[in-house]
Amino acid sequence: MSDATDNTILSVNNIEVIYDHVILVLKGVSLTVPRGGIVALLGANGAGKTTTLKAISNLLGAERGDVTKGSIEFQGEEVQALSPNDLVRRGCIQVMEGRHCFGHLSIEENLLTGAYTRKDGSAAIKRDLEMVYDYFPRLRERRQSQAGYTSGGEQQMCAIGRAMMAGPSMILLDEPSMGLAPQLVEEIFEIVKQLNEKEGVSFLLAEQNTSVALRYASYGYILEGGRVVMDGEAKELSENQDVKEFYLGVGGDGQKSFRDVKHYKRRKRWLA
Amino acid sequence: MNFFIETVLSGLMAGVMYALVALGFVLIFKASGIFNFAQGVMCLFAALTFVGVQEKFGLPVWLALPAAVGVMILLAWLIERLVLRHLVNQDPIILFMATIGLAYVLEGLGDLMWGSDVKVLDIGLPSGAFDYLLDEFNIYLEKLEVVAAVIASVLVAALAVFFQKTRVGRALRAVADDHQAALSVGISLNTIWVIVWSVAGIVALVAGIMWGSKSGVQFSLSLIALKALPVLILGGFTSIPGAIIGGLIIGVGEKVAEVYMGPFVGGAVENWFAYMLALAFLLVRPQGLFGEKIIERV
Amino acid sequence: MTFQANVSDAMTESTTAKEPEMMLAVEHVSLSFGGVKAITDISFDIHRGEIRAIIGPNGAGKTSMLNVINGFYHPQEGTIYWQGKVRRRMKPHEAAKSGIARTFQNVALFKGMSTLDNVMTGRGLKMKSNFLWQCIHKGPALREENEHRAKVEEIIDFLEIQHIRNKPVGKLPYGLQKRVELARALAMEPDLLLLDEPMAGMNLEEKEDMSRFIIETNQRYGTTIALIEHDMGVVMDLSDRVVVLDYGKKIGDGPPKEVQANQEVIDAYLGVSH
Amino acid sequence: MFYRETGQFKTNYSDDRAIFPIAQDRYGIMILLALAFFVVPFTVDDYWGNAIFLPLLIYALIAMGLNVLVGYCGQISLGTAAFMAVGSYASFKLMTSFPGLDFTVVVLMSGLITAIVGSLFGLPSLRIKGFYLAVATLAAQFFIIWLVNKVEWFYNYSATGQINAPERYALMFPVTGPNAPILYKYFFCLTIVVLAALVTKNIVRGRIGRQWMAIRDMDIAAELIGVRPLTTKLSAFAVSSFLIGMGGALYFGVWLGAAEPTEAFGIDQSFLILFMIIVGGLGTILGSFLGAAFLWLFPIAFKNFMVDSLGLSTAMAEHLQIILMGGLIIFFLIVEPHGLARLWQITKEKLRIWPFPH
Amino acid sequence: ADNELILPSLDYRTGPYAPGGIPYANGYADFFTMLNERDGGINGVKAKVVPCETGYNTKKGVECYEKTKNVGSGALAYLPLSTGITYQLIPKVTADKIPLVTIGYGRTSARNGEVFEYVFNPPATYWDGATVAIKHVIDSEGGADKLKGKKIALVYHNSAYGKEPIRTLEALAEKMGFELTLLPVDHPGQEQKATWLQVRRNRPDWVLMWGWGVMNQVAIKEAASIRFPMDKFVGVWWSGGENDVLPAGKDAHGYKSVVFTAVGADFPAHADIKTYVYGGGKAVDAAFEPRIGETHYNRGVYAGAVVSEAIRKAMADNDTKTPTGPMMQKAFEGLEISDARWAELGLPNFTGAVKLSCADHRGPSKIALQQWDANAKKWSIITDFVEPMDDVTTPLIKADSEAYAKENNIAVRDCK
Ligand SMILES: Nc1ncnc2c1ncn2[C@@H]1O[C@H](COP(=O)(O)OP(=O)(O)OP(=O)(O)O)[C@@H](O)[C@H]1O
Ligand SMILES: Nc1ncnc2c1ncn2[C@@H]1O[C@H](COP(=O)(O)OP(=O)(O)OP(=O)(O)O)[C@@H](O)[C@H]1O
Ligand SMILES: [Mg+2]
Ligand SMILES: [Mg+2]
Repeated sequence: MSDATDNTILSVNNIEVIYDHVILVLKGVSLTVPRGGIVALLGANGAGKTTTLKAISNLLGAERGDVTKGSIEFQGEEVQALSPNDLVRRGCIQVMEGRHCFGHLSIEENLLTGAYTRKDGSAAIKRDLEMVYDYFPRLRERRQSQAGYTSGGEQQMCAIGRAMMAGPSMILLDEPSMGLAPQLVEEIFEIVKQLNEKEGVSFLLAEQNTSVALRYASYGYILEGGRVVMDGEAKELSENQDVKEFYLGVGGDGQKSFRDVKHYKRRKRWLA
Repeated sequence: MNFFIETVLSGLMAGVMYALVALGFVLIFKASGIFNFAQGVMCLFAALTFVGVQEKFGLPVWLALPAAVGVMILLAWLIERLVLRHLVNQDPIILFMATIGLAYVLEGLGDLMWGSDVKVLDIGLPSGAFDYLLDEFNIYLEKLEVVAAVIASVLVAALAVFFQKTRVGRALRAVADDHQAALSVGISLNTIWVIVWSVAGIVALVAGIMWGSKSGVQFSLSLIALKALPVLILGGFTSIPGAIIGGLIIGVGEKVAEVYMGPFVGGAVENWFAYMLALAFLLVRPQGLFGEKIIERV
Repeated sequence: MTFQANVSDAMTESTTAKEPEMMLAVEHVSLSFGGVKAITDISFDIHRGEIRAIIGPNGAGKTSMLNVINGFYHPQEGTIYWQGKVRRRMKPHEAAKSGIARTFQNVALFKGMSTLDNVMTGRGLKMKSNFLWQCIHKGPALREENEHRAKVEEIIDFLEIQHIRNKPVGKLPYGLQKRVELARALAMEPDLLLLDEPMAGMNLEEKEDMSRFIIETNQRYGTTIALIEHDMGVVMDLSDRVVVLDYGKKIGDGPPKEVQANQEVIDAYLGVSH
Repeated sequence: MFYRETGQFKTNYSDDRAIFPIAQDRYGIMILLALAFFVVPFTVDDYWGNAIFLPLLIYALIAMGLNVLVGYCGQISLGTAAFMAVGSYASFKLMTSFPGLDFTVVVLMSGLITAIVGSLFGLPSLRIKGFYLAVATLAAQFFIIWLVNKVEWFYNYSATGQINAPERYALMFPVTGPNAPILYKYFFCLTIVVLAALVTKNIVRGRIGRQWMAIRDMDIAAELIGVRPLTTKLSAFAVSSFLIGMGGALYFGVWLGAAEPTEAFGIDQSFLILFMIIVGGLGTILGSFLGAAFLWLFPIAFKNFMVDSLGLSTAMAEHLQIILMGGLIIFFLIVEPHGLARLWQITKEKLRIWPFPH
Repeated sequence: ADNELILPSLDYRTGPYAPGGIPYANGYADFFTMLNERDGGINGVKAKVVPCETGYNTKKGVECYEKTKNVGSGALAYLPLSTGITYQLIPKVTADKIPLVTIGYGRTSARNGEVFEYVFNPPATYWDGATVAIKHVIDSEGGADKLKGKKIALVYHNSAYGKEPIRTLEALAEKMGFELTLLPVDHPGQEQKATWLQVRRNRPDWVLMWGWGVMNQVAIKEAASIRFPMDKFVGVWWSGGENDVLPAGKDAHGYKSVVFTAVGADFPAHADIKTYVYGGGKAVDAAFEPRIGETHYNRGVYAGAVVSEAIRKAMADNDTKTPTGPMMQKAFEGLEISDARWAELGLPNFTGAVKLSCADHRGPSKIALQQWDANAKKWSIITDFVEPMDDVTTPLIKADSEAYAKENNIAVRDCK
């Protein structure tokens, strides 16, 4: 393994994704995640964030999507040649957008499926289960409930907890904060930070809550219309004027009240 | 009274035979959400293979059995490779349709390989009634069906434990809920499917052998699936114990109906009665007696 | 924009009136599922013409509350007053008919249909032409179809989803799906609009847009809105009054400022930073 | 390139909602109809008429009926054959009880009677869903067939329960019975099928159709926005059974001429029709036709090819045909899970942007 | 060859009834192949059996009919091998003027040639089978008067085919005072517990069976299980194939069925078939050789012989090598195969004489009983070939055919 791959855990090179053989969605996206880094993927609805993440974890096949160009390497291995479960075994797991809990399984069973690929014994799994419950006490209360009947937020916690159970080295998080109460959003990111710092887990997160995401991430990519239109250190990005306007709120400091927003055509769009 | 007991008893036994077939359906549905139309044909195919290798290659029974099991596993592997793998995450009805295609292929293949004639299947399972019961108590109970009942109970117990208690069992249920999410947590659908379809194939072989001992092995064997369907909805698509309990209820219900109601309305009521009975239960519990509740939440 | 003109006339009057008119009130409502108590003895009301926010931590019972309001769940205890009268236990479609529309937390669009058809479905209650005319698709049926199409196009314009008019909604990005959902609810011209996390999964810009749509709906057409949202900025800016739930109990009710300052609410929900 | 809609603008909603908004499609269908009405009838012989076109049309009609229920309203039914039987027996009773009745009226009334029976059996759908409902509809299948097989009144007390279609006229032209010329039979069926397709299309693109689809896609949400499950589901059952009932009347009266309940309306008929709509495309009218064509014509064509051209034995040909049929079904599903109709649509899509891939 | 005798064979070698369909279809085809190979055809014209797979399915039957009727110089006779398809084809063949020959199946009342001009059903109908079965009961019980108060059950395939004998048996029950119980079994008939429980409860003295396919095997097994005496269990000829008894093994020993052809392969014709057809590698189904002489096979041979004789007659009567459908119809109406002629055909003592006429499309009928010997795995004829009770069936045939004529506006021919 070369030096370059040694400190990048994931690199995406110029990929193009087509759905249904006709719908071109990603038009050349490249990004890298350094080992032990937290990288944010930002962008408007439909920019292709989810598609990018699915391409990485090789889940596109299930949606009749195809990576037609470019390559993705996880720890120096070509992802396309691996099956999704190989990827999980190698430590790359995705939290899918829209929760996707196993509705008929109880919360606890959901969490345990997360540990499906693990081979390090039930004691370790038990320990991690307790860890997840400690992070999300709400889940402990609901552990015997069928996931399908739990509230949206509970399901979101369950999905994140499930990924944590795999003991991964890299987590792809698709909109982790969606539907979570504000203090939980902070907590989630604290968890991300802790896992990152203590266990060295790398993160790639697609997140709409830009301000929080940029606060925790070290690097960011902005996606629009299936292309990367901007990237940079998280700090730089959050100071960028355009980013401020589009993703963080007009004034740099306090944002304007939602009541007063007027609709106007934005001055500049990267790809308009 | 004696006769009533006898009717119930043979209903129970017929129910066990239905349950054997229903079990195969339940397995696949529970583990991948697929309503496997081909289950009946798989019974036929398995039994044909079992008899076929004895007839054509002169294998003894103790070799034919593992050979048939091997063929069923191979079949499961092929099905995964050629069909299921390409249909991940599709609607249930699409997968259902694919299993219909599969049923066609197996039907043609079975006939082509082993011929359409009736084949005698005799592996020395006891047949006829228990003489003792018949002589002493005038109760008629078939030996073959008692054997079937024992086998079915063992199968059910084993499979129920497997699904509820083991890691793989949990994964199977997860797959049934959401293919993509299952993939995302590292469950290999490919392996899971091969496992499930192999197990279902083996269950089909067992069912095929039991039914084949009864009626010879030939095309009609595939139609026993129709007998299993009311059992399936009554017990619930997703419940292994449901298959057997549903089987018993349907078995007793239809026999009692045929024997006690049939003569007054011209007979042959058992088929629709079984379905009506299942329907009546469904109106009270739309997911069947033991099926997992259909989740309705917004 | 003129759709709903008739309704909004009546509405403007009522909103300008001094005394707030009660649109909906729940009193001592409790709901449990087996052992799980989702809602415990909650009372609150919604005034005509206001934007009422419901907030609370995850699993507090907010969605369940909406489900109670539009008749999907039936509370074990308590009374619901609708437009001043006690409401009987009713079927969801009857609630819809009486003027309650909603969007869903987990998008519940009709995935196999195009955006246009989804929104048109929202007009179903308003369309009357009989079956035989529908069969030949001429005369009243066609006229009606075109009239409603015109209204739906207005909504589509309003929510700026023209470009996806003919796309099947199943594969739209999440944010757009939420917008289509709003469009479908608006098409019903409801008196009371229930929104369950309409802005989840949106970035700031999109949230701004969405806020604008909500406010505009409220102001222009006088539609009463009940809103569940986890983005405090949005909630505080948009709503007239906020009710806070926690573990199925009500822990706060009042204007945003007041609620924000309530210590119990801060502890249970907002956390320190807000 | 070949299939471009550039330059075709719609200036009012009615045009936009036309069945074939694109000119090329409009011309295509006109040519097809012209062929069907003016060329085919004067070239068919008995074989093409009785073995190909009649069954094709009748199966398409029945498939369309089932498609309303399964494809548009999402209620899977396996009782199709039973409803065909209701239509057939209704037409038989009408034909024999009122010998003077025009066959067109007979067909319509058979449809109506079937619609009533169908709605009745649709009632459980209010509680039972998905595959549970599918299996539960088999209760209708077995019960109805049992009934018509058992109650002698249905088959006019004949010795074996067989029914035969006597000669009847539609607007002065004989269309049933052994002596009716294939030309009349074909015209009659074609007209009914084309009209039925038109009406069905009209229904599904209007309010009722949207409500069906809403129930299909997400019944809870549909109910919450004011769709009444009872009326919506039952109307789907009624319309579906109406079409199937008419199909049944034609199936027995015009095509087969005689029927025996357990065989002509056996459960494999129900399955066959279901396969047709799934292979053809759920929720499309076109799909009903394509599916009927595929599942009826392919086996015949293949059988004829293998027996006549390759000289295989009939048994061998049949086995191979079954295998190939199954294989093709799977193949098509893999290529396009949404059926032949969608495949056709994608082809058009590709033609439109040709020569560019996307 | 431009001049061939086109003989469609609507048979089934697949599906649930294939085990019954295969031997019959082989018998029919082999007989004509044998004529072609041994004699160079009929009067020098080769016969061409055109097989078409119906799968016992009426829709496919119609397709097969339409497909084969205009092959070459036109089909000369139809043998649909299914009661359902027969009903389907009756109006069609009449319109197309091609004889429909149903040997031991089909519509019984078609015997009335005045109504069913183009349908022939020599030498025995289901009703005849039923009466001979009852005759056997009478003989075994020791006289017709002994039947009074006896119980007879009919286990039948719940379809047009299975229902055929009911009217006759009802008439007989009334006449002879026995009690008839009807026990229908639905297709395919794999599960008959309830049926046999009822047999156990009612304890009928005799059980008759009109079964087909897997139903037969299961019934025989079940009967054995409840220890019903096998020698009081009588099936129709379609329930009397080797396939029906072999799966039941020893249990089937003593089971009986009615037949109208002899059993076994000890006939010159069969020998010729072996030499010319199987020996010459001309068989449709070469693996079938050891099974030549099975009961269903012999019925196929019988059908072949009858049709070939009609062709011969049509050729002779019209002095042509290219008979047509109407000529065939005439030939059938005058067809006569005496015992001596059967011998000439290589089938001595194979079956009774055939003699059809305008009014009588069945002709004389001779039916016997065969019994299964499970140890030797062989059927053997155990009674004389006797005549059915025409006095019972004739009025029934008249009533049924007249009703048919009325319903379908058919002008009744006058055969005098
Ligand atoms: N299965 C699919 N088939 C066809 N098109 C799809 C499919 N999935 C997504 N798309 C299209 O791809 C584009 C990108 O979608 P994607 O879900 O990746 O966006 P996103 O950035 O994640 O948006 P959001 O923030 O709303 O989640 C959208 O235009 C969408 O319509
Ligand atoms: N049908 C049901 N069956 C069982 N439990 C339920 C059901 N519906 C809701 N619950 C439980 O009731 C509680 C409240 O759920 P609800 O969906 O109302 O929460 P919420 O306030 O909307 O939360 P979130 O913000 O996470 O969406 C949850 O703990 C949930 O598990
Ligand atoms: Mg996304
Ligand atoms: Mg909620």
